[in-house]
Amino acid sequence: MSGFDISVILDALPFLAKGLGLSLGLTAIAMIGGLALGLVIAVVRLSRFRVLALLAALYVNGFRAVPLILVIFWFYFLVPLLLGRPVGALCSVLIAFVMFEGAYYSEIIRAGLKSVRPGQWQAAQASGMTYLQAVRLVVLPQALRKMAPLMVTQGVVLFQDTSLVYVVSLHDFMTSASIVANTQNRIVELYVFAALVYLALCTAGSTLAQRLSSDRQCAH
Amino acid sequence: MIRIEGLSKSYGDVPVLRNCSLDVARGEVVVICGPSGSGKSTFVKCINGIEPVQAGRIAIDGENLPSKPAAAARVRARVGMVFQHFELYPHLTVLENVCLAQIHVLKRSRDEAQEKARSLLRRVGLADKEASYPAQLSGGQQQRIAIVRALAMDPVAMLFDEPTSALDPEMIGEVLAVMLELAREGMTMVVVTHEMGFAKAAADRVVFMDQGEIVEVAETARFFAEPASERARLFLSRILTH
Amino acid sequence: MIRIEGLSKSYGDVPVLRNCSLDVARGEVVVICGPSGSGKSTFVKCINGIEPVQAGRIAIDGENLPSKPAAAARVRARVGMVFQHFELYPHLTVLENVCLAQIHVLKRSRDEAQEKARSLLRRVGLADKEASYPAQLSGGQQQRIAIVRALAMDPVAMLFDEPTSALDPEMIGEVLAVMLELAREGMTMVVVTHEMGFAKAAADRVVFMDQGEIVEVAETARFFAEPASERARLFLSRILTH
Amino acid sequence: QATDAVIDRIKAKKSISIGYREASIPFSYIDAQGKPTGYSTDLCIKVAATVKTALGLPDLEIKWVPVNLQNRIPLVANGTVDISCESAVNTIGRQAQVDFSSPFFISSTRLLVKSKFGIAELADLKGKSIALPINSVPERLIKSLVERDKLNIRIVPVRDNSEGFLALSTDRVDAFSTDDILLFGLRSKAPSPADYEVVGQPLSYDSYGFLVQKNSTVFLSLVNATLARLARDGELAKVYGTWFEPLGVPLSAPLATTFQIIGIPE
Amino acid sequence: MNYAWNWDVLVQSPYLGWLGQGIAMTLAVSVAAWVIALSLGTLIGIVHSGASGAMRLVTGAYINLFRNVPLLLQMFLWFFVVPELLPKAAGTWLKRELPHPEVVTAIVALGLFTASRVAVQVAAGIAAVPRGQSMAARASGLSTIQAYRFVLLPQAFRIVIPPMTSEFLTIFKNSSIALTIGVYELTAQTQQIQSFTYQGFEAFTAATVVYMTIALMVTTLMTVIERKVSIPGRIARG
Ligand SMILES: Nc1ncnc2c1ncn2[C@@H]1O[C@H](COP(=O)(O)OP(=O)(O)OP(=O)(O)O)[C@@H](O)[C@H]1O
Ligand SMILES: Nc1ncnc2c1ncn2[C@@H]1O[C@H](COP(=O)(O)OP(=O)(O)OP(=O)(O)O)[C@@H](O)[C@H]1O
Ligand SMILES: [Mg+2]
Ligand SMILES: [Mg+2]
Repeated sequence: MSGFDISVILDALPFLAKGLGLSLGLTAIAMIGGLALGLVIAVVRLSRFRVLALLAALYVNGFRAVPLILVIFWFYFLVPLLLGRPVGALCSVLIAFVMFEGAYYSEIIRAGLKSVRPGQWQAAQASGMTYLQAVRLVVLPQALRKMAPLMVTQGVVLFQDTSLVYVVSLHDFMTSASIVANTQNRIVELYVFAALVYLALCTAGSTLAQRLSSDRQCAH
Repeated sequence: MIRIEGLSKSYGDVPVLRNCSLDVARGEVVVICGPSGSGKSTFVKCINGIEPVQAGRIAIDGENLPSKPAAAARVRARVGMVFQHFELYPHLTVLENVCLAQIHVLKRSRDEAQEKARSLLRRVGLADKEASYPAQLSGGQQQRIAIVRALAMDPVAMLFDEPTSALDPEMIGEVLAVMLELAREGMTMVVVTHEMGFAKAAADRVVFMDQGEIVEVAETARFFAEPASERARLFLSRILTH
Repeated sequence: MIRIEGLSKSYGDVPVLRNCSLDVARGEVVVICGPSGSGKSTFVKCINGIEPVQAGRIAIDGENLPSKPAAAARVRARVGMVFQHFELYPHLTVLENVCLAQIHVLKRSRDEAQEKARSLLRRVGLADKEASYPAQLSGGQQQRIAIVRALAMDPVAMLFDEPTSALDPEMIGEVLAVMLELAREGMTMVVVTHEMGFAKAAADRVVFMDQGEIVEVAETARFFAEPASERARLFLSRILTH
Repeated sequence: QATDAVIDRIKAKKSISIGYREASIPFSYIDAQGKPTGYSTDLCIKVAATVKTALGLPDLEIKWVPVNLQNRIPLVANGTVDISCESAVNTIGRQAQVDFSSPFFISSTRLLVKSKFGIAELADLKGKSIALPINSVPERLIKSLVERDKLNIRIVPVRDNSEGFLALSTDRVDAFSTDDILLFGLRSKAPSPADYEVVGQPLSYDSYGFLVQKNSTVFLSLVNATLARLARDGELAKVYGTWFEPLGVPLSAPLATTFQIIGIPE
Repeated sequence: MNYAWNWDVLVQSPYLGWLGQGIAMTLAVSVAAWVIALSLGTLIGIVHSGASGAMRLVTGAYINLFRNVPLLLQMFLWFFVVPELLPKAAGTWLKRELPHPEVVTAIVALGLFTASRVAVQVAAGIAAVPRGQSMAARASGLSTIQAYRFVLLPQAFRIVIPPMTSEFLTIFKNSSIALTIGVYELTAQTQQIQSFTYQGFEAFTAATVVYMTIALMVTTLMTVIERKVSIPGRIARG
């Protein structure tokens, strides 16, 4: 291992920053989309409509069974084949991430909704609220507070998972690092640097999650 | 006022209520008692349709409780309910707790709802707590707010499910006082409770339940003096001796 | 028997116990009462060293409670403790619950422990439940088992922290009956409770606590007839009127 | 004029999608500004020019699509990419899914070793180990040679070329084998190029072609016509020179012959 | 569009064999890594839940470090960087003498990574046992170790089964990342089949079916365990 060469990293910084931007952007969009989708799935799963609930459960368990890398493959290769026209890499990856994260977020949300005591549902119902009103006004606001730490944790996992978009040749942070590593033949420097960046960002995320969960404990 | 006919309900194959019937007249106060697991909570929950029933009919103020959820919600808003564990919404202030259903179910304006809330809070002596969160209040204060929250909906009747059994002994008195006042003002009330003192002071009739059945319905004085059923006698002896 | 001198404790900067002292003689029954949050639970937990204290001394049967955890465990095993929520081990059967500490702390053989357990279970009328799991029993039954579990360690004294306040009213009686019998047999007992009936029937002295202080210690009859402190009077009036 | 799917697509979108690689140096890679560049991409820009005039589309746009070893064939097959311009070796297996243009480069599989260990041929690696790019043509080739000659060489699969070089430079393996042109590139980027050598008999002759969708004969003939014209007027050799002279890899005899063959007027 | 489906490749030699080897490797790597993850993770989780001061700092640092770097990078660092940091003899042994270094590295990396996640779950499980239980244990004179062994852990174990199920599933999925250091597990074999036959979709389908089957079996197994150890009289969590 011949001498650690910092200059390679400095030279490539703008390129790496662009990759980091994509990773963070992808994480943000997948989180927002995944949350929205997850919320719908969770509400459907807990609703009285048996068939819909079963379908939602199938969806969740299906996506949770396969590696993300396979899901990305499927969406990237199969969707254009089915649609009969090409879709961009970014677009297909976004769809894959949102669908995939939706499955995970729905589980977090479902657990959060279930963790609200049945008495709260009953109190809301007793005052004449409909199912959706009870969810929106009473149960969800409480559940969200409980779920916040888990959601942030899942966000951290998601951020790490964006490194898998290398399979569709998008330049996320990890891929950018390995491109520089390959063109400059400076693999150790760049991977160690990448690990440090991930460590810093994810630790920040995890700390936030811990802060959120201890805030919650103090509140009661 | 409240008419219940042949109510039956089971969880899975376990029957919880068997053919229960009860009429409550306008302004009447009925206390329900009975051993744990006898179905008291389930019975009051069925009365305003929170729990679906398998057989039987419930009519509130002459109006049948519909089986469709949306329509049932409308009827339900007319019956106030107070729970054992208060079930205030922990993420909302006292004022918001009292206004929430007024605004979203009765479609009152925010100002109207707040005015109503403030006047009721004053009545139970908690006007200064409107900005507090439930967790900042004692159990007795929380339960009084829960009563206010139900009253704010201008209910035609009130249901209570063991409103004092989760309270510290020193706080039971303040909640019972509010309930007694309500009874005196002529509110129609159905109260599940073990507080025999309250029953004696406020109830017109006592209903004794056991194993999902209404075993006995009697005038209050009669019930305590000479309960008709053996089971009620045994229950009273256990509960009154210590 | 139990001698507590100048006990003080705080959580962070919040003082919970301030300079509390109390002597309990062998065979004496002491009831502790007081408003919620006054430090009663903390006080009894300190007595057998579950909660560390910041100042003060505790001696059990002439032996100082050591500050080292391992040594404290030995002393602790000599004082039985019964909790408000029973705290039976849910994953063990009744018999295993009663035998666990006998085997692992007192190093009794399994047979010896089981024999002891069975004879005590018989005394509280639960001999037929030894193979059941706690969740299969009623609250009253669970609390009686919790008492048996503590008694199986042959304690020199028993501490109770609101042993009946989590029970349904009909089950309170059966637990109080067991406690009364223990008192009659001469067990040294410290009982935190709101059951004034029990206090009147069994207590030699009553301790009244408020805001972390022992406000009053009095003979039982005196305490109920004419409490010395204003705070105790107010407390009694609230708790006895409904 | 007959039409095909690729032509229809180009006409409809008024753009041509060209696949490129991130780090296939010097064929197809991204420069410091993140723009695709290289020998293959230069050639494809000329193909695009031909398409522009042939179809009469003055405002034809080029859309660059990144591809990699795993996805380039499916992407061409499913139409995301109209032409993949990088360094794909023409094999019969691949021809089942895609069509290949005329060859524009020829490489052979050879070995990169540390000079001081004196390894000259594959057979010298007996009892030693070799790194091979995972799922590549060289990997298959060396594996079959090792099996055929019972060579007792341990194979260490690596994900890409720089990892192969890393394995060699940290003495995890005694040789790294892939297309010689890539080996020259790795060596030139090494901290001390003199420590490394590209050695051994060529173990294969692999011709590189552009990938296009199957049965798009009109489009394919436009591509090949472009290459033929470039070969005829000497342009092809000039483009080759700009990319390969700096690496110290002059136009080899077999490749020169190939350029002559594809340049024969029809 | 222009894709020639050919499901036969999946049953042809040698591709069927490759799939089989891939499944076997995925199972072997995952299960071996799970053994490391479960034992180390449980240990760290217990220490983390009970300890204070320096010990808690150490376990906390472990958890944070291993959870916050992508597994992909960890594999790489273990494979290429760590041997260079060791004394020369040890590094050389790792690189040249250790049989199947890539498989061993993958197992260790995956195991240590998952251990951090298991530790978090175990600590949370112990924290979820009501506080009164540890008080009751201490009140009856049980030592800290005895309280953990007889009272806290048996209950935490039951609480932790559902999250452990998903960690166990995750380890199978994460084993696919071992392909980056040259382990021919299921996903790598799938890619190899694709690069030989260009019948990628057939291979992906096969892999997806296999992963789903594994998930189904693991879930079933854990449900059976959960039912076996469920405490009579308690309503199973829905
Ligand atoms: N959601 C449920 N699923 C299954 N069984 C239930 C459910 N809720 C209540 N039960 C059962 O129905 C019976 C009646 O319960 P209910 O809560 O109405 O009794 P209760 O008289 O209110 O008792 P308590 O005094 O303890 O509140 C009990 O045996 C209980 O176990
Ligand atoms: N772990 C803790 N951390 C911080 N404060 C605590 C803790 N446990 C108890 N306290 C506080 O200490 C005070 C005394 O509590 P304690 O439980 O001893 O009261 P109590 O008299 O038993 O009340 P109750 O009748 O409600 O059981 C309360 O104000 C309580 O909020
Ligand atoms: Mg009830
Ligand atoms: Mg207490």
